[in-house]
Amino acid sequence: MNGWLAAAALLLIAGVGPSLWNAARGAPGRRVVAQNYATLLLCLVFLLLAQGYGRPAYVDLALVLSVLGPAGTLVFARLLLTGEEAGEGGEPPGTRRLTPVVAVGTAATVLPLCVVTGPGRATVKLLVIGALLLAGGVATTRAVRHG
Amino acid sequence: MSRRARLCVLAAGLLATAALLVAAVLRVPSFGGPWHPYGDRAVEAALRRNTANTVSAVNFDQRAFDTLGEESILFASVLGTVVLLRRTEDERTSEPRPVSVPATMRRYGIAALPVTLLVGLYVIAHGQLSPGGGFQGGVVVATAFHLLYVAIDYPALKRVRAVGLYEIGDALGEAAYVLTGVGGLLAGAAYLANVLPYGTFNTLASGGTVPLLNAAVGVEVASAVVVLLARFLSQALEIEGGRE
Amino acid sequence: MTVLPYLVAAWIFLVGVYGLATSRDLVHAVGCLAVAQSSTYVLLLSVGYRHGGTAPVFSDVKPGVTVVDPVVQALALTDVVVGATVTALLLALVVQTAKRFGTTDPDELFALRG
Amino acid sequence: MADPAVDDVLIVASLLFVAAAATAAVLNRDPARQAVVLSLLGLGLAVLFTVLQAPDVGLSQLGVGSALTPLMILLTVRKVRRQRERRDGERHGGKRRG
Repeated sequence: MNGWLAAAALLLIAGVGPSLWNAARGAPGRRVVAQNYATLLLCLVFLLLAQGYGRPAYVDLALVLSVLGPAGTLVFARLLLTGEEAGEGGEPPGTRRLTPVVAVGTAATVLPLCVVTGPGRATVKLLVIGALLLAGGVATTRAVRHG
Repeated sequence: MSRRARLCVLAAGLLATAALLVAAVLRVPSFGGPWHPYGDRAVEAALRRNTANTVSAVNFDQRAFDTLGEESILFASVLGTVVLLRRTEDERTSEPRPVSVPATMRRYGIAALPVTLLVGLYVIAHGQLSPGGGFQGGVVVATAFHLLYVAIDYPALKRVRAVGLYEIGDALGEAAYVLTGVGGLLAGAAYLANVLPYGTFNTLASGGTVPLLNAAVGVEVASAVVVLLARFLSQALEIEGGRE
Repeated sequence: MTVLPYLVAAWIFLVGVYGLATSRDLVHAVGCLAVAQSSTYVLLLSVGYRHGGTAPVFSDVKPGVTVVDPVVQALALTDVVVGATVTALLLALVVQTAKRFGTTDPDELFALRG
Repeated sequence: MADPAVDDVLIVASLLFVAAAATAAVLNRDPARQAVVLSLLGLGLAVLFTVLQAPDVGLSQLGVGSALTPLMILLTVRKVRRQRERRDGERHGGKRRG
């Protein structure tokens, strides 16, 4: 049993799956928050997959998503949450919880990975991805609340 | 034809296509099987030419001519989009207003731009080694600039991005690909043949012409996406009016 | 499991075509076309998969391990990016349609022509 | 290293995710809202490609699907909506504005 892959599968089914449900229904705000959760959690899935398959090269996917994911959410915040469609009942549910969830999830994923990887360039890359995820989480939360 | 009749025709077509697809799928070699004659040969050929990423080797060496075709489709679509979305004589532009954004977003935009740019360049540069390459990295590089629009505002993006430069970059990328191919002819081999020394396996300078073609594609894709988005942005945010 | 990926590819294609044909908005139709297009990537990569194989990228593994088929991956990867620029071209056509007729509903457009 | 049972779970889960996202993308008739679902479809495809051991294609899909395609679609929607408002304004208001 490969624990990393099992964790990735669990996170995919229990974390990203429900995001699809929320992203496909309801007001734009709710959808954008779900999209935000999906990108940030998926980044962790990619990290777990890279470790589970024993392929450090796959970490590049997480790296790219950690910069492009927040960019995508900002696109929606700028073009979908402003104008006539905005202001449907204030702050969408789950906005406030996003940063703590991302912080805990990132710490719970990146730190064990760092321990397994040991000091070196790969660890620096992991820490950079973790920092980008946190910064992205904070900035996108702010953008969604700002509308 | 009424809407109802159209739906009936559609249903019949979809059902027939579904039946054909299912019939075909049942006779395809089963998922995950060991029989991959082309794949095995492609891997051998890539390793002979010291290219660690065999996918890049297929794209930029074994099937380089095919990729030229793909690139030309890209070039043509960008050209078409630029022509379709140009400002006509009877349209006027309005200066987009600056938007007030929270300081957190502004700081994120300014900090994330160079990081994203660096990630994109890294993905392009390691195309012949690890997953990535000109197609993927080019998109990341182009997206990086637009962080200024989504995190700050449109005037901020316009100050930094000179569209004319990227239009030239798009053409240069396409030309560089074609001319690298001519290099093969000059060396007495076929068009787009891999005539450079193959280098040391798993280093940046390996794979012969693969890194060159990869870089050309990176330049073209990045410029193409910037040019495309520039047209969409100016249509959506600046251009008003038009023929009646 | 032996045919599930192919069936999923077929489903994505059919559902995309259904959306394309019943769409009431050209922008939505372009989105549905993108969905139908993604079925080809699913099909190609499923054909190239090999049980127990890993990516045919030898920057971090030794040559000689079991790998999946790189040819189909090369086909899909260029098409993902080129497909996006073709989507852009189609969206540009939609913008032109909206400018000229003030609508992007295919039925309304049909009525205007007739 | 590889574990057939977990591999299969990952592949089946991402296949079902992609199929569900594709269906949801088609059924969301409003293009701006559809763009959100399309971006999730892109992410799902990227995971599927990765578990099918095609990280190159996954990267391609991430680059295109996460920010570029939604941006183009939403900009088109904004332009089209402005154009439609203009037409409606002329039709109902009689006089031309501006």
